[in-house]
Amino acid sequence: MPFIPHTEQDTTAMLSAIGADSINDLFDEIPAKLRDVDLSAIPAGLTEQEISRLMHERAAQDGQLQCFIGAGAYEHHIPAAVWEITTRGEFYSAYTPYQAEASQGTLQLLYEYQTMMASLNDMDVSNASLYDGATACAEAVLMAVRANRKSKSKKVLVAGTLNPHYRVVMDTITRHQGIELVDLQWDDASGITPVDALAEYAGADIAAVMIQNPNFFGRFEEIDAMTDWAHDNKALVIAVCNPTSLAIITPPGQWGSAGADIACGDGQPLGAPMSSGGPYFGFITCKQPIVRQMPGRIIGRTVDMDGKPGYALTLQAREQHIRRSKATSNICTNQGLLVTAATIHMSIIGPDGLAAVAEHSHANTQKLVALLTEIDGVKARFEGPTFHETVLELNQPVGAVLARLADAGIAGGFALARSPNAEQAKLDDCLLVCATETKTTADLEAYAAAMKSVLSQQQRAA
Amino acid sequence: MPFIPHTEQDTTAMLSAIGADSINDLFDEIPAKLRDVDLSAIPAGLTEQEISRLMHERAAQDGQLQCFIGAGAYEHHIPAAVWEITTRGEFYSAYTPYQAEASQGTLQLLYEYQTMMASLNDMDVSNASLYDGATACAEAVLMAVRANRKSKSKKVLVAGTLNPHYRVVMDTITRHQGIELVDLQWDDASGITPVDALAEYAGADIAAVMIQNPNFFGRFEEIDAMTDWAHDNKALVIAVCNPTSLAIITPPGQWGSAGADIACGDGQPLGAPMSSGGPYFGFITCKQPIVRQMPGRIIGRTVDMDGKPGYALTLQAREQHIRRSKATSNICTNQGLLVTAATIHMSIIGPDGLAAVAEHSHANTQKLVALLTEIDGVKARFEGPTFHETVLELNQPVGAVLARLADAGIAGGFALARSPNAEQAKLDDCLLVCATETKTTADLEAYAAAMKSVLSQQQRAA
Amino acid sequence: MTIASNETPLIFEHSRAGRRAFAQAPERSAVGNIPAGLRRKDKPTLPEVSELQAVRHYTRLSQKNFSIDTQFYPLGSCTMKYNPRACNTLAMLPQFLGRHPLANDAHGQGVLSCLHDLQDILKEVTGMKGVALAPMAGAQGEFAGMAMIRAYHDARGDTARTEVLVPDAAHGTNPATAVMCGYKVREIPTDDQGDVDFEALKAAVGPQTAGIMLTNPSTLGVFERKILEISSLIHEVGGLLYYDGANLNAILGKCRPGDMGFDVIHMNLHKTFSTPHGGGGPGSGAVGVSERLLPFMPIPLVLKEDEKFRLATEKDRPQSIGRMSAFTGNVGVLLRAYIYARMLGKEGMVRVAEYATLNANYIMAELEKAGFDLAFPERRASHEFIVTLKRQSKESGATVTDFAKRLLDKGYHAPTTYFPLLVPECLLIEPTETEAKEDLDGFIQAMKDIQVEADSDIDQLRGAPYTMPVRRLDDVRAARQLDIKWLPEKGEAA
Amino acid sequence: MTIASNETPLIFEHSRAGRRAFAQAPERSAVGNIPAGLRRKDKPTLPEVSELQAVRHYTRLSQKNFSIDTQFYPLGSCTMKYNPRACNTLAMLPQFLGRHPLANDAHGQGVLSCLHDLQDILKEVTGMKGVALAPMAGAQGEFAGMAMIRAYHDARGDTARTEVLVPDAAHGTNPATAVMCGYKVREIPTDDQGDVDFEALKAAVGPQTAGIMLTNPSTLGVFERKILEISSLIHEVGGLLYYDGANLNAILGKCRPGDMGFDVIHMNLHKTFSTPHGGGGPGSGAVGVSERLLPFMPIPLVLKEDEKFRLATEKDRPQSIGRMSAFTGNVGVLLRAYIYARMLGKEGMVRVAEYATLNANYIMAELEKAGFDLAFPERRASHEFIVTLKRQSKESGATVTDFAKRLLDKGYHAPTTYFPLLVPECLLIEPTETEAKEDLDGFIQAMKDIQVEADSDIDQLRGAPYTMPVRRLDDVRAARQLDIKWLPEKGEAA
Ligand SMILES: Cc1ncc(COP(=O)(O)O)c(C=O)c1O
Ligand SMILES: Cc1ncc(COP(=O)(O)O)c(C=O)c1O
Repeated sequence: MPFIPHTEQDTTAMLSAIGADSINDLFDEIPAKLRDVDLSAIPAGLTEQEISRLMHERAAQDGQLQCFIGAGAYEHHIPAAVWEITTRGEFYSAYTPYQAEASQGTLQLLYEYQTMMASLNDMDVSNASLYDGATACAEAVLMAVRANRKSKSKKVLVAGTLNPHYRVVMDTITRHQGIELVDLQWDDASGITPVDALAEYAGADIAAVMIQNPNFFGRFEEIDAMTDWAHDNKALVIAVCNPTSLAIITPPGQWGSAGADIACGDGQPLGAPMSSGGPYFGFITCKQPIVRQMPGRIIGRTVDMDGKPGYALTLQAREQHIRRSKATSNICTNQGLLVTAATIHMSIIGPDGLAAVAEHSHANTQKLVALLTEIDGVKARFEGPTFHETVLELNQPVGAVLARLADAGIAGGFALARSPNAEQAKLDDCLLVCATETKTTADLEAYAAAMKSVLSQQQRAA
Repeated sequence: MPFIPHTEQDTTAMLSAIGADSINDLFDEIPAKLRDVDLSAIPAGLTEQEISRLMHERAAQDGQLQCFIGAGAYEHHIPAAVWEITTRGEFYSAYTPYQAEASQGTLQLLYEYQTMMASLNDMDVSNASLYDGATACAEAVLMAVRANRKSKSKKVLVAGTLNPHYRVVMDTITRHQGIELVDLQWDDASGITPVDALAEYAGADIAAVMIQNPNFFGRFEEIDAMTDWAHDNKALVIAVCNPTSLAIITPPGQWGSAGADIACGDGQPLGAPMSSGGPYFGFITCKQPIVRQMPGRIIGRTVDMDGKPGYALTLQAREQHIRRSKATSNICTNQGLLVTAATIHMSIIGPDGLAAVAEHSHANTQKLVALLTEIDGVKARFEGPTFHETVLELNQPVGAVLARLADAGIAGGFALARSPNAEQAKLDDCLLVCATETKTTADLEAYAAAMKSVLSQQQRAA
Repeated sequence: MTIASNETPLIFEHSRAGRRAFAQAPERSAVGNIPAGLRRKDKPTLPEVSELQAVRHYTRLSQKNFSIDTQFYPLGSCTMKYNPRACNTLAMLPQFLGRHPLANDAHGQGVLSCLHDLQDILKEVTGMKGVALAPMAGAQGEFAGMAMIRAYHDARGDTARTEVLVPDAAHGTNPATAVMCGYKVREIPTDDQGDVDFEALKAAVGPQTAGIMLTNPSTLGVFERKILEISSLIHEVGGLLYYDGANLNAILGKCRPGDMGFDVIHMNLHKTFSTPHGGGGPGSGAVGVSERLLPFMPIPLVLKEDEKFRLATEKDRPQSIGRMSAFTGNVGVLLRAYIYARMLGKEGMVRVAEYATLNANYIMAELEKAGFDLAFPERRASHEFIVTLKRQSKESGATVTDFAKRLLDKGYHAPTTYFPLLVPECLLIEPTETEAKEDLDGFIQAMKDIQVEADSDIDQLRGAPYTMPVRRLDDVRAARQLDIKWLPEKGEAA
Repeated sequence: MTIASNETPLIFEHSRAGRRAFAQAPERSAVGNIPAGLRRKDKPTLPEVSELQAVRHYTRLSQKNFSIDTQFYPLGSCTMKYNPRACNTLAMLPQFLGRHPLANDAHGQGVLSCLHDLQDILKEVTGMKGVALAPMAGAQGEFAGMAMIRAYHDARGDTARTEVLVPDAAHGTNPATAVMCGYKVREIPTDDQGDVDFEALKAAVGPQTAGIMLTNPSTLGVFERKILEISSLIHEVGGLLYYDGANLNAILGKCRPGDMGFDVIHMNLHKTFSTPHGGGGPGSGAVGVSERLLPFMPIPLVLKEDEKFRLATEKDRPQSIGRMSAFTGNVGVLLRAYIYARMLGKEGMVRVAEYATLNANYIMAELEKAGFDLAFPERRASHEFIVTLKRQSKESGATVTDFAKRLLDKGYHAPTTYFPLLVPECLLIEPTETEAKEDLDGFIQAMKDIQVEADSDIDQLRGAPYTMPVRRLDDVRAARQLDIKWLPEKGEAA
C-alpha cells in the first residue's frame, strides 16, 4: 500500500477502538447505490522505478529546443541554489501560514518578497502573489474599478499592445461584473499606442487605463504622457511590466508625474522555469491608499507577547475566508512556492545582476535582429528601440518557417498570426523573437544560419 | 569575485584594522622568489550559466547505456527521497561531527547506520565507514593481523574468487607492513574455492582467511566449511559481502559454527549511484572483542549533563588524531555523505524491500542467462546456482562483442580478460553479466536479441 | 534549539552596496539603443549579498516552518498528506522545465500525453464526462465551474437565474466565487446532524436558482446523506449542482460526484492528488463536467487525434468560457498529480479514502472517549471531523486558539480553527491517510495533556507557544500599524 | 525551537513489522534456484517504516546539525567554505551518475575529459609535474605520497632510508601514514616563532632520512619561512619532501609547493576546492608530483591521446604504486572540484588565498585588541591562526571547551580545539574567504562576550551549551559503557 503506513494490526486495533467491523463500515452513511465504483479503466499502480522510467521516456519525447520565444515566458539562467532551497521540505510541504508562530520562515520570506517587489516597481505595497500575469491583470482591472471611487463607468481603456494572452483571460474573468474593456489601436509604423488615441475619451468617465511597457512587441510606450493623461482624466493607471525590465527601465511608480496606481505582471522571469506555461506567479503592487482594495494575501510585521518582532498574515478582512461574498477576490491558494523561488532568485542575483541580465538580453536580441535582418526576406516590422523582443516581418508564411526551424532544433519565436488578439493576428507575416542572456554569440549565429537556409529552401520550393 | 562577499569598503576597513596597506602585504613572510606565480594556463572563470552548459555538453557525450555490468558496482533503483534529503545543506555542508552537541543529526544517523549494518551482517559492531569496498578489505586484513594475537605470521589466505579490483588495492595498501597474501585457486568446474585448497595450510600459522560470498563469479562459496576450518586452525575469518545479498543470503555472523570475525564490503548498492566508480563507501563490521582494533570512526550513545541521551564519537583512542603513529589506521575523512544516503535508503526500502530487490535481481539474472544461453555460442561457464551475476563463455573474443553491444546502447558485462587478477584473466572468453531489479523483461530480451545479432554478424565476418 | 530560534535579520540587513553573487549573472554591459529617458535612475531595493549569505539566510528561514516533512499537520479541509518526493523529481526533468509554453505541440508530445492521461484518470475517478486542467487553484476551479453554469443557462436563453445557493458551512471561496460570476448568494442553513437543512433548501429553490455549491462530505466532516434528493430537487427547478472538490480525499474511489448528480466539480489536486502546498501554493483546480457542460469547458484542453496530442483552442471550442491563464495552467503541478495518480493506480485510489477515513474516525473515537465534545457525535467522521471546545471554554476559559498554540509546542501543527464558522470554538481535524497510528496516538495524547493543563494551569496555557521562534503574535497591531514592507530608513528590525 | 529540540526517537522506534514504503521496491518473489541452506533465516534489523516516516525522521535529524549552509564554521584546518550548489547539481547529471565504472572509455569521454582537465588545472596551481586523482581523501593522498617516496628510493636500490621526519605540529594522519608505509617517525620540534626548529632538523637528517612531511603554512597558522632552506637540506641528504595540502587554501595562486621544492603533495579537494564535507566525507586527496616521482603515480590516471581520453592501467604505468580504490576514486567529488575550479578560473584562484588570509588576519587583529593571546603574536596569520587561552584558563578557569560550547549557543560553530597538540588551551580559527566582514564581527563579539562571562559567571559558562538539542555530553561514559548499536530489547532510548 504505497504511502499508507498501516499494518494489519494497526487497522484492527483502530477499528476496534472505533467500534466498527471493517473499514467499509465507515462509509455506511453513503447511499448504497453510490458505493459501487468501477475504476477498471484506470491503470494499475506503478512503483517509483516504473513511473520514473515512464516519465524519462516522455520527457525525452519533448526534446530540448534552443528557445528564441518570449511573448510572456522567458528563459533565464536560474542559480542552482534557488530550487535546491525552494524544494526543501519545510518550504515545499508547508501549508499557507495560518499558524504564524509555526510559519515564520515562509512569512518572513514573503515580507521580504513584498519589499523587493514593491521596490522593483517603485510602488508602495505588494501582495504575496496571484496566479499568473494574466490573472494579475484581470484582478488589477477589478481592483481599479473598485478603487476609483470617482468613476461609475467600469470602463477601462486597454492598450492594444498588451500581451494578448493576458487580454483574453481578462475577458474570461471580468466578464460577469459589468466591466467594459476598450482596446486602443497602436500606431502601425511604431508599434506603440499613440497618445492621440486617448483623445476621444477625454472627459469621459474612465475607471482606468492599462498600459504594458515594454509592450508585447518589445517597444516602449509613451508612459509619461499616457499616465498624466489618465490622471488628468481621473482614471487610474494600471501598469503591466516584465520584472526583468524594471532593473533598467523606468518603473511604474515613476511613470508621469504621479506614477501608476497599480502595477502588475508575471513573475516568471524571476526564477520560474518555462515549464510549458506554469506554475508561474502573478504579482500586483499598488499605492498605499488603495491597499485595502488589493486582492490576495498580505504579510505584516508585528510583535509577539514579549515584544519581539514577528510576521503574520494581515488585512485579512479583504479576503474570502473572512469577508466571503464581499471579498476583494475569491483567491485562496496562490503561487507561494514560486514566490519563494523568486525571492531567493532576486537575493542571489541582486539589483546589479538583474540589471546585467536585462542588459544582456537586450543586447542579444539586438544582435539577433541585426543578424536576421541581414537575410533577404527578413526585416524589422516597427521602427524604434525595443527591450528584449522585436517583431520581424518575413517574406514567407511564418508557420512553415517555424516548423522547419524546429526540425533544426530551434524554437524560432512566436508567430503573431497565432495571437488571440484579432488585431495582432493581422500581422500574419510577423514573428516575435527574443534572445535572453542565456544565448551565446554562437547560438545567435546558428539561428541566423538556420533561418537563412530555411528561407532559401522555402523560396526554391515556392 | 565569485563566492567572495567583500566590498571595497570592507577590505579597506579590514586592512586598516590589521594595519596593513594591501592584501599583498599579508603575504610578506613568503620568500619573494616564491611569490610570482603564472597561472595563465588555467582558463578564465566561468559563470554558473557557462559551466552549466559545458557540463551538460560533457554529460551528453557519455550517453546512457543499458547497464548489465556488475563486478563490484550495481545499478539499483534509488528512491528520489534519498538524495533529496542527503543533499540538504545540514547534512551536505557539515564537517565531521567533532562538536557533538551541534551535530546530533549526523551522529544519530550514524548510530542508526551502525545498527543497520551490524544487523545486516549479523555482526556485533560496525564503524561509520571506510573509503570503499577495496580499502575496507585492505583494512580488514590489517585489522585481522592485529587482532589475531595467536598468530605471528601476518599470513592471510585469500580466496581467488575475491573481486580482483579489491585484491590489487589490498596489495597497494598492505605491502609495506610485512603482510603476506596467499591466493587460493578456485575449482575450474564450479567456480568456487574447494575446501581442499585449504588442506595444505592445516596447522600452519595463518592470521586470517578471506572469503567473498557470493564470490566474484556470482557463485556461493562453502562458507560454513571454510569458516570452521579457519577457526579450527586459529585463523580469523574475514567475510566480504554485497549488502544486497545479505537480505536473503546467510550473513557472515552465521557462517559456520561461530560466524566470521570481520565482515566488510562496499556499500554502493545501498543508495550510491554508479558514478564511474565513486564516491561509494566501505563498510566494516566485527565481533565485539576485537572492536578496539577497528579502523575508522565509531559513534556511541551516551548522556548529557542532564542525563538526556545523545550521541558522540567514541573509542577515539584508536584514531590517528589521538594515537598518531600508533593508530589503527590513518583514515580521517571517510565517506559520511554516502552513509547518510545508505541509511535513508535502507530506512525507506526496509528489510522486505531489500530482500525483494535481491530476489528480483537474482531472478532477472537467471532470466537473462536463460535467454543468452539459448543463443548459439553462449554457455554458462560454471555449474551451480548464482546470486545476481553469472559468468558466460562466448565462442568469440569478448572485447569485440562488448564494443558492438555498446554501439547498440548496451553495456553488456565485464570481460574477465580485463581482470587485474592474472588467474581470472585467463578466463579470456568469459563475460560476467548482471541484471538487477531495474531491468524489465523487455530489457532482457533486447539484450539477448542484440547479443544474437552481434554474434551472428561477427561469425559471418569471421 | 538555537539553529532557528535566534531572531533572523532580514535579508536586506545582510546587504552591502557592491556585494554580489558574481557567478550568477554576467557583468553589467552597455544598454545599447535604449534612450536614456526610458531608463531607470535609482537602484531597486533588492539585497546585495553573496551566494552563501542568500543560501544561509533562506536555509535558516526554512527551518522556522512546520511542514509535512517535519510534523504531523492535521489541518482540516487542507489534506496535508505526504507529497512523494519522486513527484517533484520527475516533474522537474529538464525537458519538462525547459519547454516554452508556445513551443509547437510536436515538441511537447511527452508533456501533453501526461496531461491527457491525467484528464482521463480524473474523469474515471470522479465519474464526470470531461475534465479540463486549466484552473490554477481550487478557487479558480470554482470560478470556471460557476462560469460554465452561467454559460449553460445563457446558451439556453435562460437568463432569469440570478441566485446561487450556498450552505452556511461552505468555504469562503464559494460565495466569493458566485459573486465574481455575477450571482447573488443565498445561504442555506445546516440541520443539527450536519446535513443541509432540506426543508430550508426546498423553500429556497425556484426559477431564480442558477445552481447550488456543495462539498460532500461537507466542511463539517460528514457525508451529505440526502445528496440524491438534493440533486433531484435542484435539477427539477432547472438549476445545476456544483461540487467543491476540496474534500474529494474522503471518497476517492469510494463514490463519485458524477454519480451523485453533480454537473461540475473542481478538484484540488494540491490536496487529493498530493501536490505540495508550497507554503501557500501553487495548486491546481482541475474541473470535471457532466454531459451538458462539455461545450463550455475552459481551454486549453488536451486532445488526442491519431495518436498525437494537441491543445484545443478557441476554434475547437467556440462555446468555451475561455482561458483561465496566459498559457496552459500550472503544468508542473499537473505533472506531479499525474505521477502521483499513476503510482496510486486504481488499487491505490480507494485506499486513500479508506485510510483517511479510518484515521479520522479513530482520532474522533479516542478524543470522544477522552471527554472532548464532537460537533456531530452521532455521525461517522469522513476524512475529517469537528471537535468543539464550547463547553470547555466556558468551564476553564481555554479557547481553540489556546489549544492550537499549545499543540505547536508539542510538535503538532494545529488543526483548522474557527472554521466552519457555524460551529462555535471548533477544531476541524484531518489526519490524512499517510499518518501512522502511533503519530495519531501522540496527537491524541497531546490533546489530553492540554486539557489537563487547561483545567490546572490556564495561565500557562494562555502563554503558549513557548518553543516557537516567536510567541503569540499581535494580529491587531499587524492590521492597525501596517508594516508590510521593509524600508531602509527603518534600519534594524524595529 | 521545538522543531528539532525534542528528543528524536531512533528510526527503529518507528518500525512496525510489515510496514513498508511500498512504492520503493518490488513485491517479494521466489528465490529461484538458491538452495535453502544458503538462505538467510532471520530478518535484519532494518527499520520497517513508511516513506513519510523516513523522510520526516531524517529531515528532522538534519535540522539538528550545524553546517556551512546554516552557520559560520571557523573550524581550523578544515576550510569550511561555501560549497556552491551548482557543483552538486551539475556533478549529479544523470549521465554522470548512471555510468558504470567498467563501461568502456568511449562512453565516458565526457567525464574523463573533466578529470583530465582537472589534472591539468591542479598541476598548474601547485606547480607539480603530474597529478593523479585516485586517492579518496587527504590521508589516502598522504599514503599515496609516502608510498611513492618509498617506491622512488626502492627503485634506486636506496633501501637504507627508514625514517620520516614529521614536525610536532603535524596532523595525526602524517605519522599514522608514515607508519603504514613502513617508516619510523621522528618528530621535529617547533621554534618559538612557529617555524620548524631548523637546528633540530639539521641534527635529525641523515642517510636514514626517507623524507619529511610538512604542511605550509603549517597547522600553527604560519608560513614556514625557511622552506627553501629546508628543502635544500632534505634534498642534500637524499630525502624527499612531502607537502600535506590541507592548508593549500592559504596560498592558492599565491605561491606553489612545486616551486618550494616539494616532491609530492596531496590536496584536500574537499577543503581548497570546496567539495562538501558531508558530515565526515567523502573527500578527495589528489596527489601532485615532481619530475622524479612521475613514474610512481597511483593509477588510474586519465591520458589524452589523439583528442581521446582513456584511463591508464598497470600496462601503461609499470612502476606505479598501484591502485587506491576498486575503480576510479571519488569521481563525483572530482567533478565537483572541477566545476568549482572552472568557476574560479585563474583570476579566482588567487582571490581564494587573498581573502581567506585577509579574513584570518582581521579576526586575529581584533581578538588581539580585545585581549586574547595569540600563539604567535609576531607573525602574520595565514588563512588561520591560533588563540591560546592558557592565561585565561588560569585566571578564570574557563577552558577552550567552555568557549567552544558557548560559541554554539551564540550560533557559531566552534573553531578547532586542542589542536595542534603543542599549543596549550588552543583554538585554531579559520574563517575562509567566503565569510563576510559582518559575520566575522559577530564572531569576534561573541568571543568578547564569552570572555566577559568567563570573568563574571564561570558556572553559567561551564554549563554551556544551553540551546542545542543536548547539553554537554559525557564522552567518558560513551567510551566506558559502550553503546554503539541499538538493540531491540533495549527498547525506548535508554
Ligand atoms: C472546502 C474548500 N473549498 C475551496 C477551497 C479553495 O481552494 P484553493 O485554496 O485551492 O483555491 C478550499 C481550500 O482551502 C477548501 O478547503
Ligand atoms: C593538516 C591536515 N592534514 C591531513 C588531513 C587529512 O585529510 P583527510 O581528512 O581528507 O583524510 C587533515 C584533515 O583534517 C588536515 O587538517
